[in-house]
Amino acid sequence: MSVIPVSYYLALSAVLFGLGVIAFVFKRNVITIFMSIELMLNAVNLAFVAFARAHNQLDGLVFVFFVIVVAAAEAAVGLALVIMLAQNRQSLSVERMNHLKL
Amino acid sequence: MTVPFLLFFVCGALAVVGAILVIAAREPVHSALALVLVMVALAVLYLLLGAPFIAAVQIIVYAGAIMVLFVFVIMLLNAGVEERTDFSSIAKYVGVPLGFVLMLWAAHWLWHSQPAGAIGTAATTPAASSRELSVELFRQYLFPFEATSILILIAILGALVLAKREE
Amino acid sequence: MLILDHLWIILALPLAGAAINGLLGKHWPQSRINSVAIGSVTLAFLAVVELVREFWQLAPGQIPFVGNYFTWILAGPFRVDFALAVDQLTVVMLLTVSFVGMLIHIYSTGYMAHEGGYYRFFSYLNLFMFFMLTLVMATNLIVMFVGWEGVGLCSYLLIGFWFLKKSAIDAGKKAFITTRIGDFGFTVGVLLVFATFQSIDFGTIFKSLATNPVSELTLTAICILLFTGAVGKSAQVPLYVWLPDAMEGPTPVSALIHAATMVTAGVYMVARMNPLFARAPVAMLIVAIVGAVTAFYSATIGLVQTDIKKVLAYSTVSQLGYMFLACGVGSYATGIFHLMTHAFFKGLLFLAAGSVIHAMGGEQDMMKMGGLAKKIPTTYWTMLIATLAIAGIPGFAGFFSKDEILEAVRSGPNANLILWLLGVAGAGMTSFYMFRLVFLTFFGAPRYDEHHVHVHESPKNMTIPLMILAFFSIFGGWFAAPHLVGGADYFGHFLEPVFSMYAPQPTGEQAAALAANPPAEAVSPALALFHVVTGWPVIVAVLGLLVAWWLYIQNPDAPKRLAKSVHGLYALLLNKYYVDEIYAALIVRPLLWISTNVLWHGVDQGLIDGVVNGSAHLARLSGGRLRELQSGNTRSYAAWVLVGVVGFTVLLLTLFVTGVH
Amino acid sequence: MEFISQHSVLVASIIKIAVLLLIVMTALAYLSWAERKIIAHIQSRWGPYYVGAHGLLQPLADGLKFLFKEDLTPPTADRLAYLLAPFLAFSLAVTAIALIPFGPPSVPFPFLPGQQAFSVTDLSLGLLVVFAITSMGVYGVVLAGWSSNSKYPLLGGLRSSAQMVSYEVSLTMSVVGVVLMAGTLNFNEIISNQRGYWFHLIPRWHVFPQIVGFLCYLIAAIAETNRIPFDLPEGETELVGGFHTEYSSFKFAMFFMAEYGNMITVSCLATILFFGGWLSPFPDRWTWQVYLPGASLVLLGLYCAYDTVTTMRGIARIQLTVVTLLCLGAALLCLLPPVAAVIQGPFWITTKILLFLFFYMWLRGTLPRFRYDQLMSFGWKLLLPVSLANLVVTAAWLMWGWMRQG
Repeated sequence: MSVIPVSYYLALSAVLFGLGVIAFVFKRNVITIFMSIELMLNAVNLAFVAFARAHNQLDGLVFVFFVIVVAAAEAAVGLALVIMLAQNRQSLSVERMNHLKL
Repeated sequence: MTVPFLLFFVCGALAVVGAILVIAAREPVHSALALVLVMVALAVLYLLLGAPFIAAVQIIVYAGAIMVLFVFVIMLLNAGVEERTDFSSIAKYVGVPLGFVLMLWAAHWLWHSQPAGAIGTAATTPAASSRELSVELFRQYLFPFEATSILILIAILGALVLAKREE
Repeated sequence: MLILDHLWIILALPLAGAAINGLLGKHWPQSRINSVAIGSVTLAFLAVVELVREFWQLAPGQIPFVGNYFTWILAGPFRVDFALAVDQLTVVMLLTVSFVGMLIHIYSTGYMAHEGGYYRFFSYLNLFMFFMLTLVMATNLIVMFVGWEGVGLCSYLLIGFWFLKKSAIDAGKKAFITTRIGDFGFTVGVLLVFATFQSIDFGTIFKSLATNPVSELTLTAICILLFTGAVGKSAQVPLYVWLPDAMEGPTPVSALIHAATMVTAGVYMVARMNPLFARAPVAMLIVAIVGAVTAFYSATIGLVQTDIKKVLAYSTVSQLGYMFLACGVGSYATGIFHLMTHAFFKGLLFLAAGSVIHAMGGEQDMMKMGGLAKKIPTTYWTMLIATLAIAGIPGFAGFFSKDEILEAVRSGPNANLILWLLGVAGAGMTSFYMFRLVFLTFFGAPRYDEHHVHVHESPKNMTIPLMILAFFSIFGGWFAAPHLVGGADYFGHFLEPVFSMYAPQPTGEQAAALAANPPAEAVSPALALFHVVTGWPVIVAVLGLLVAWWLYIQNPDAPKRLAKSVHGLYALLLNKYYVDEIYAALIVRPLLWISTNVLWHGVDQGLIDGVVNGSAHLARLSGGRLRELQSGNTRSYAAWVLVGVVGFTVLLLTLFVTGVH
Repeated sequence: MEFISQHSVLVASIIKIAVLLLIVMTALAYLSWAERKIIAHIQSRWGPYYVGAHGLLQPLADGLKFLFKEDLTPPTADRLAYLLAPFLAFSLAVTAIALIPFGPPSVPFPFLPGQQAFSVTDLSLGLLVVFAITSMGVYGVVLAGWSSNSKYPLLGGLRSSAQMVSYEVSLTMSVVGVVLMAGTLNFNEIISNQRGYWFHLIPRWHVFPQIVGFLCYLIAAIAETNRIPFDLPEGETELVGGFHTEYSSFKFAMFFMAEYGNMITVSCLATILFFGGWLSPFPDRWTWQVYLPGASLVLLGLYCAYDTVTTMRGIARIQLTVVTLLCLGAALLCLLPPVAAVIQGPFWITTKILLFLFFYMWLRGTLPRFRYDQLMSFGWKLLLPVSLANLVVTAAWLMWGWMRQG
């Protein structure tokens, strides 16, 4: 049985993370930006699992578990916020939400 | 080219394509679907890495619940094609290129790295059984576990409070 | 062993009383406040009595009996346990403090009956009891310091009790600040003690002292510093100025705090630290000198004061001087003995004076009194007894203690003729001005308007304490009588362990001195008694009495003529040697000037405000610039975050890249 | 040949998948027939009758119709999602069934050593994986609703997604009790945990200790499959056809089949988790039960024969004769001892599943529909708490047992 080096998984996770970052910067829709965060989280999870496997330890998996839980919580609250936003101003584009600026 | 390698490259490619689609798609729903694709591909990779439990959880929670929630919200607000405004030149001329730099560089660096103490991902090592995982979770990580449960509870309440229309 | 195992009870009771009255008592009827206040103190007194009973049963090895409750501070080698200890000295102090305190509480219920802030007063009093007991029972310097400062605080609060009177507030501040000066020395002393012995626990210090000797210089420094605190607290020269002004407070306060207990804290402290002082002869000498000078000096001031309480105040200062004198010549037991008797008769004097003032409807000037003996007999008799006691007329408490002190100064191990002369002179003056007070107040023709002021005897709850104290002013010293006639010295013998346990081995010349004048050879008691009764102290006391009698009874207009004839001296004494003015000129005004012109206008307004405003200005300026960055566009923020991330990644990789590859 | 022996896993899986797919498709087709028949008889109608005897050929006809009808797509629809939805729904529904063991793992696959006959895959996390697949099933509905780009489907999609997500929670929760008792997620182990009998008579099925969990599961499962009384997503009276309003011809058929597939899946789960899967309800000492499959087939055949003789006319009579012969032949086959021994497991599990399916249709024939707010409050305020309570009680009970053992 041949062995897939850890570095492959790590590289893949790096690529996914980078794409997540790009999405975060590039997209305008609040919801999509949320999704890009989820994407980054997933990339990190992949790295976690890969390391867990590489070191034959379960801690990595446990951390993935926690990350997923946190992601769920984040999605719940975040999406509720998004709904409020959409109700208060009729746009989901972050570029329209520049009211912080004086 | 053995089966694991094949699976790895196929799923990896699927994941990357999905991620790119997340960016490229103009319909939020399409982005969501692409993200689901990424997640499923990652689940397969987890299986490949001998973490079936995590894979299942990934599908159930991430793809099956969180993303459904996303799609649900998108439908609820029926968010159409996003408008391509460009008010932020920084994001355009600095952010995106930097993102690319980060991605490529990190990927390249990691590809050539051989993390200390890592022994490849030999399929010979047994898959982590859910029993071991749960033992780990409820013995060593009991407190964090409880803490996350509290976190979830708080999140639920917060979501309720936010979504609730005040009469 | 009910109390011994629970020493904290003695502290808890008054504290509880203070808390209850202070927090809840605002709208309570006086009866309830009384029951709480007096109840707590009385219980404390009973606890002390029980404590003494149990204390008798202790084996010598168990003394001092330490009850350790919790570790209060623990920082490296610096460890402070909240621990209480009981030994003979503590027992004496406890009995005195709690007993006199109880009586004065009872007295106050009558004296303060018509005053506002009733609950406040008793809450303060209880609090004072708490701190005083803490001070007495403390087993290390820090806990002692807590009590030390606590009683200071209470004194401040009570002097300024009538906080609508400017003079009262000023007096309070004066007392507080003056004692602070001393306390500063005390604090430094404590630090020096810790630096020297790596501990602030009495037992530990003394033991290490006995085993490995410390350089005498250090010890002298420590002792002098600690003594500075005592000087401040016990109103010795030059820091005595606050005590006369402290008479602004209610009379029971003057009696309890500024006569009987608090001001003696300094004496107690010196006695408590006797092993240190015993090894620092220079410091001892300073203590003795300060004591003697104070005794004499304040007596002179007392001669001409006309305010009844002022006279008592100065007499207090002078009596404290005697105590220090005793400590200074190394007979601590005598000092403590005098402390106890003084607590009795001086407390009595103040209470009686309070009774007089009460009767006169608030009048304090003796020149406006006279001939009160018939109208307020109880007060008169008790006051007379107290006067006899303080004057040192044989048979009364003061006689025994004062006589022992002077005897120690004359023929003790480190006797000193000059100090003895000062002491004797002071004794004479004491008796003079005390009888002057009595004669002016109770004899002769009334000098007040009898139509407006209708004199009346005080109520029972005021007179009964008077009588009790009077009893003790007579017999409080009697168990020292045998010693006078060459018999056993019960009191000194009782206290001896405290002062001999860690005493230094007598060096050569001390031994020689001891050999030179051996303990009073056993003469026949009658002869000894005769010696004593015809000793100088008694003689001068009687002399003072006679002079006072001649001046104020025989020919009352003599004093004025005298005052005219030696006008300069008279004015000098009347104005207390202008010390307050001198202090004001030398210290207060310069201080005010500096703080106004340099600290306030210069540092505060110029520097600090400048810095603050400047920084605020800078912040606004830079904020205005930085605001350009804040486009309010989330994507830009994200981009900036990304810049940071990439920067850090580069940094980390360039730093640790070798470690990973 | 040695290729086969090398990749026995692959070969066996392929064969099993093929067979299973065949069976399932047929089952789906005839389930629709069965449903129509049963509803009809409940409502005292005949139901499909003319296409083949007792309308036995009706499914075929429907299939043909679906195939040849015009497949029209709304012009405003979102192509990709519109196409993806039905495939997603159908494939997921069918895939889940691949994890169900239809017989004891002890029965070997013919000619291929070390392979099971009755389950395509025997995963250690079988239950979890099934849930994973079913949880993905939501997307079919949601996408269909959204991509049609019209009001009713959108509303239907919203409703069903909310409904399915909410009830999925209590579905999972109600099952955890059983998982705790069995201490495993593997189907076969769960089933074998239910071996044995109380008083040598009552089988040790999980229903009896987990009755609450079972009821919760039943209700949640019905909601999960969008069946009456929880079929609001396609509530005709309010939403025309719900999420699949815009769908026609074969795509619609796929949704249709997906629904039945989900029904089968949940029935399988119910059977396995609560009713001892392929275990027989009778004590082993009753050896005659070996012949029950054959006997039942014989009875069926005899009924068909009777029916043929008495009521059928013309072509229908021929068709029914064929059916009769098939039944009797199958009966003969099943009565052969080796076959009979092998057939036990499949027979029992199939029977139980069919009973559940009948229950579904029965419900549909009898119950009215919930109102939407009722549905939600019921799911969140009653079902979830009850199932959670059940979980807690079970855990406490087990703990107590362990502690008593020390």
